[in-house]
Amino acid sequence: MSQNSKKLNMVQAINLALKEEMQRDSSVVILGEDVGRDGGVFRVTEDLLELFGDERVIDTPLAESVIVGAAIGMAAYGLKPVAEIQFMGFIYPTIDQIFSHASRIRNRTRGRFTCPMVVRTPYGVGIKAPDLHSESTEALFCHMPGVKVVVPSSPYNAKGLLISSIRDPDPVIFLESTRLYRLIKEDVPEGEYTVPLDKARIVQEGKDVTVIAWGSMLHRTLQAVEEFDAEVIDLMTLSPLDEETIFKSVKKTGRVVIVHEAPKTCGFGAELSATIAEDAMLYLKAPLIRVTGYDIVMPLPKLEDYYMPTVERIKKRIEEAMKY
Amino acid sequence: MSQNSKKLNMVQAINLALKEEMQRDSSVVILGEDVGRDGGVFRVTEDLLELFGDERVIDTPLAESVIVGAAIGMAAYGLKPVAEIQFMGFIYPTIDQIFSHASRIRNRTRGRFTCPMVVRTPYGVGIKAPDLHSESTEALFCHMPGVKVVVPSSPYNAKGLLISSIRDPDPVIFLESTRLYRLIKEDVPEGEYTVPLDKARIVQEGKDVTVIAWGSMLHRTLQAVEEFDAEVIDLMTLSPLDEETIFKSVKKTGRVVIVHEAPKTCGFGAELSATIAEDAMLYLKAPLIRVTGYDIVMPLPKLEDYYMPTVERIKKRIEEAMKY
Amino acid sequence: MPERIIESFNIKRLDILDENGNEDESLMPSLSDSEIKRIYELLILSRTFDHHALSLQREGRMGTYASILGQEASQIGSAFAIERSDWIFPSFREMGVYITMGYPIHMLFQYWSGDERGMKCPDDLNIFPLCVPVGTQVPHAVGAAMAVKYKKDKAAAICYFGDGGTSKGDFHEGFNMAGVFKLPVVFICQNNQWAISVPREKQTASKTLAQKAFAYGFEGIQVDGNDVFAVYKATKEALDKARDGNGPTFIECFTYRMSDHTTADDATRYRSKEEVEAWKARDPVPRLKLFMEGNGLWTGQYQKEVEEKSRDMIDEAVKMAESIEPQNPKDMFAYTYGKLTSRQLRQMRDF
Amino acid sequence: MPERIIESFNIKRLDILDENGNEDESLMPSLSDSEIKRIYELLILSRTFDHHALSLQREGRMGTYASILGQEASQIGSAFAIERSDWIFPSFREMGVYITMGYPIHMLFQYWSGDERGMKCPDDLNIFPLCVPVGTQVPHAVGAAMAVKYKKDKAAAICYFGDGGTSKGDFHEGFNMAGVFKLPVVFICQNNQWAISVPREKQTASKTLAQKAFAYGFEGIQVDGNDVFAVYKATKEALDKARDGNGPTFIECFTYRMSDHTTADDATRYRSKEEVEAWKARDPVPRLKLFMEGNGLWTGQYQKEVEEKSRDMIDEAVKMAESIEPQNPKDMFAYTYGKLTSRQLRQMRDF
Ligand SMILES: Cc1ncc(C[n+]2csc(CCOP(=O)(O)OP(=O)(O)O)c2C)c(N)n1
Ligand SMILES: Cc1ncc(C[n+]2csc(CCOP(=O)(O)OP(=O)(O)O)c2C)c(N)n1
Ligand SMILES: [Mg+2]
Ligand SMILES: [Mg+2]
Repeated sequence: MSQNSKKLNMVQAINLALKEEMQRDSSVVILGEDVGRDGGVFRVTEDLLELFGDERVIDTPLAESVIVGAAIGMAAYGLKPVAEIQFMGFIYPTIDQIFSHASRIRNRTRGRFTCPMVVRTPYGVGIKAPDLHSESTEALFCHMPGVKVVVPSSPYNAKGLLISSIRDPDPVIFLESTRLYRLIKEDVPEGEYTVPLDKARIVQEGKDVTVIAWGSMLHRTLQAVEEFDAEVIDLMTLSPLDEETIFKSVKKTGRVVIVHEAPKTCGFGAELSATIAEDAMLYLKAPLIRVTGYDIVMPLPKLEDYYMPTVERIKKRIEEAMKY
Repeated sequence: MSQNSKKLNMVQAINLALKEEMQRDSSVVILGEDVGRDGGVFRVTEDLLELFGDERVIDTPLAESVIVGAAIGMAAYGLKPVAEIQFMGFIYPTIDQIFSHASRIRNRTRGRFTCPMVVRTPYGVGIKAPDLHSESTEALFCHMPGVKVVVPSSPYNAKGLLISSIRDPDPVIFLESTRLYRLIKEDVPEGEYTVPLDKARIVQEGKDVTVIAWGSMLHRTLQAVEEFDAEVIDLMTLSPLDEETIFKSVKKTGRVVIVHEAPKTCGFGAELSATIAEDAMLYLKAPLIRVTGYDIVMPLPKLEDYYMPTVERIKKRIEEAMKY
Repeated sequence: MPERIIESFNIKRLDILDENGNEDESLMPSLSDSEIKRIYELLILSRTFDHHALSLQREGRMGTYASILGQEASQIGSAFAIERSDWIFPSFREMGVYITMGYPIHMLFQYWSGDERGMKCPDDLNIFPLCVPVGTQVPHAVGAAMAVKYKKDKAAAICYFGDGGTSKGDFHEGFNMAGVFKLPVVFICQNNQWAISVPREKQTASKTLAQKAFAYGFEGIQVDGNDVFAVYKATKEALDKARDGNGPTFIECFTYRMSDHTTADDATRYRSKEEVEAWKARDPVPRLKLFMEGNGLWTGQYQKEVEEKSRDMIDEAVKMAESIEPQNPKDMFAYTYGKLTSRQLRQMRDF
Repeated sequence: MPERIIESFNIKRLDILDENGNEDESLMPSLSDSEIKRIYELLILSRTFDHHALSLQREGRMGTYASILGQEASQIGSAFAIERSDWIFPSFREMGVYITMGYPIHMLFQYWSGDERGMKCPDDLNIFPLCVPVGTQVPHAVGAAMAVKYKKDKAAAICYFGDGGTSKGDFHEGFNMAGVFKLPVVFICQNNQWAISVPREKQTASKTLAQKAFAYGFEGIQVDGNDVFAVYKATKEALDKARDGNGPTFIECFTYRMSDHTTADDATRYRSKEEVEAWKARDPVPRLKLFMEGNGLWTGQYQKEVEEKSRDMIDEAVKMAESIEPQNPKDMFAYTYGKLTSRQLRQMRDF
């Protein structure tokens, strides 16, 4: 780990991770819409074109399926592509390539060809944007064996997780909360450090209730738990899941509240509840509670604040758990 | 309900539903690859081209996204398209159209445009077929508000559910188990009858344990429960979920085993467990158990029997539940 | 059996009205004086709308907005050829089309302010809502055209998208299906030279976009997209051809996006002032003005009246939009399905 | 400024060897006698493989299989031009390509019997596994070509697909990207006239498939796909062009699927005997035989030897395939990720 660190926001931290990995390893290349000259619509890839040239920072045509599909071919050939999908709402046309190929090429060829690729995409409610600019459908990708799903919650872990993702031998979906991009600054060391892809993080210890969150919801959760003796877990990597950290906490607290932005039905909270209900049921004192988006089409900005779990809603449900 | 009934397998029952609905309502049209002249690769649409002509039974180019995308346009215009995707493994390129449009057009236009469309597709392990011919990713669609997900388990309910799906004002993903297509024959009445899209079915009553399944897994489940006093629920419609029937059963038995073919993580079983663990926890005597496919890429035929929940595996897990 | 030529194509370009307001008489579409004035008034109205929308966004009274500045001739010229029984499938940058068709302007402001009620198209029009995911509206237009054909309706579908949209898989699949079934659909590409920061020549290596139609067995044509007569003529002919059962047409309107991509964009990061300046000379509005002046259809007084009327209409629409009662949060649930699910009913108790 | 032509195209067709074994000398590629014999032997070997595969399937010793009968010239002719350093992206019907490249034949049987180990490509070859979802391999080839270009390797990517594959969005997006970046990739479409039951003319309304390349700014050519010389020549030139940095080429091999779509299909449901009969006359194998005979490269004795050797090789491969130790069920887990997850480790305890 390096000596110097700077206060960076998440955009800057991710940019730094990309820059350092590209300096370290010439097989790392970036591709996507507007990632070059424009530096990305959120400026995450700013300056990288100037530093690394247009064969490594590739402005592609407007075509998501071939962005990911070409990344698969590049990865199999020996590069480490980092593809950007401009918003998570535009990742759907790539699902065929991700599910049919990226996740399977290792298995299909018994390891002869692999897919060390990262697909970065901004996710979630956050910038008062139109239709399909606020998606949070991480659960879809968690259902697909062969893919990993990573959601940083702070500039520090964003950098470390992205470096791990780039070096990972398998495809990683890397979700960046638009709400967090410029919300918080944090000390981020220069130089390489990694945050492992199979460990959740205890953000705060507590005895009465375990609250599990990731990405932008972590911050609302931290506000909501102020009046409780709550243990807060930031998953960071959703798939593969760090069950151990969860079980340990559940055994201690006996109460669980899960918070996510996606609609409730079949959100990743379902998997967490089910895992706990199957393997740690006997430690539970209270029902497993999910605080989530509603089972509706994500509304446009005028109503979006009603859609997302608010600090109030989270608090109320924690109180409910505490009644047992 | 009509007087006559015939012993039909599921292929024939679905064919009959299509035929009758097309006779009844000229706005019902079929489109897909090889649905016309060839009668569908599973012969589900056999004879319909001859009966209804090529403007209603449309052999399309090989292009899944536009099959579903065009169906959306047809539905908005006032038709009731039934699109066929040849195998569930080829539904992935349509996810963009389904998630971005079919599921949202009603909301986006406050009901001015709607999408009364059915997407039929064969799913699951069953015919010793290559890569991507055995998918069971129903959970993905259950996470998407605005879409309904239906999985028949017998010729009788296949016909009734399909008729309901065609008449439903919203998009329905209709999953047909390849394993069941010709496995069982059953009395299927001629003439119209419907099976509602919001009701699960108690296949057998029991006191000790609730076993929940759908589609092809229902049949393995029924074999597995022979030695138990088990209540077996066939969900039939996964989304929207009939929670009431489940809760009622859970309150009675206090034990739950869920069986599905898809990989465990984020399968639909997760939602069922989570729902029960949140709203019926206090009635539970045992952990919530899921018997599922493994978290791996579905293997090719030589190993596929090891992948799927077997009668033995289901039994063993029921026994486990019974220990509490 | 040597190497031989088995198929040949020519790609055509249509220009009628030049930058000085001079028209090619042999090509002029038949438009009455009052129709030409109506077109001019729609150009001004749309530009006024655009201007106000940009201001409102800057004042924080509206969300991100995609300007149509410079593309008015492509939009109004084409939309002016559409019948009310036709079905329209826009992308997200067709405010001029909505306005030409008579879509309530206050609803456009309402939509851009983040209220979905603005996209509840009036019953006597068939305009699909703004399509955010680029290119995905192409299959919808194709499907509607299939329905038109099956129902033997006298109508056509018309589909709008940008140069960037031509790169998407759905463009291809939709075009191909339109060709195979010879569907009554007209595809209009506003080639405004940019897809956010990606210039046209990096979007595709083909010399024109129009030529892409030949890959699907139907005709493509490039028109001067800043020439309202050329756009109108090409669209009118294509729609007539479609309604007559003679299949699809692809029209590439060669135009320019004078503004930033959206209010969230800064185009100076990726394109030169000189380029923008050069296109200013090709502005679609002054050339129609010059034409009209030359033909005795334009005076300074007329201009003042048109501008005033436009401003009034837009002011009125903004006022209406801003005085609409806010949505009840419960409305979020109401249009997910035809009927609320039991889960939703429980979730709604939060409100 | 009238309506004017701004771009023109000609689509070419290449034929060298006719049905009677007569060649167009001016077009003949430079191939030594022994190379021509090698090609002939690969045709026979591939046909023998195909024949055995169909029998094994019928006997229940193998799963569903997609026959290559009739398409051998397209496959062997093109593959014969490929270097071992090139990267190959097949669809699911390229057994002739695998065999030409020297892929272990027993592994092909192993794969078609439902054992994924058959797709573990040997380290000295770069053939991607069979691609089941139609058209989705096109982007992979494009990505590999981007990597080739970035690494400045002297190699090309070559991508196979069928006439049906040209309808898919991924075909379009991949072709477009190949054109934009002028990538070292050769696209080979085996237009075998059918996509299961859908005939070529219902797949797309364009007169040729070759012409689709012009939509992406590069060259397309149609060749007689039953003429091994024409296919070889076009592929060789395209690969050389690619390796020299002169961008992509699209080759439409005009051929015919003589068998059912797969062993699960019954082609008599949708196509006429007459059509199939007519194509028999165009079989790629006899015409090469006639050519060789005319040039003193073929005798009855030679034929016998080639056939025997092929049969022996295939018999041997089948024996090998069938004597391979079955996979351990635990192997299902081994290649999901580089490392087993803790969940998987627990799940593996079932075995
Ligand atoms: C599928 C998809 N990918 C990315 C975006 C983000 N985006 C919005 S507009 C745009 C560029 C569109 O360019 P073009 O089609 O030329 O239309 P224009 O903006 O010029 O009108 C992009 C990349 C999107 N909306 N949809
Ligand atoms: C995306 C997708 N849709 C459908 C299928 C089922 N299917 C397998 S082969 C085939 C036809 C392919 O036709 P073509 O591309 O001409 O290749 P050919 O079979 O003639 O070699 C179809 C529809 C598939 N494999 N992938
Ligand atoms: Mg543009
Ligand atoms: Mg074919």
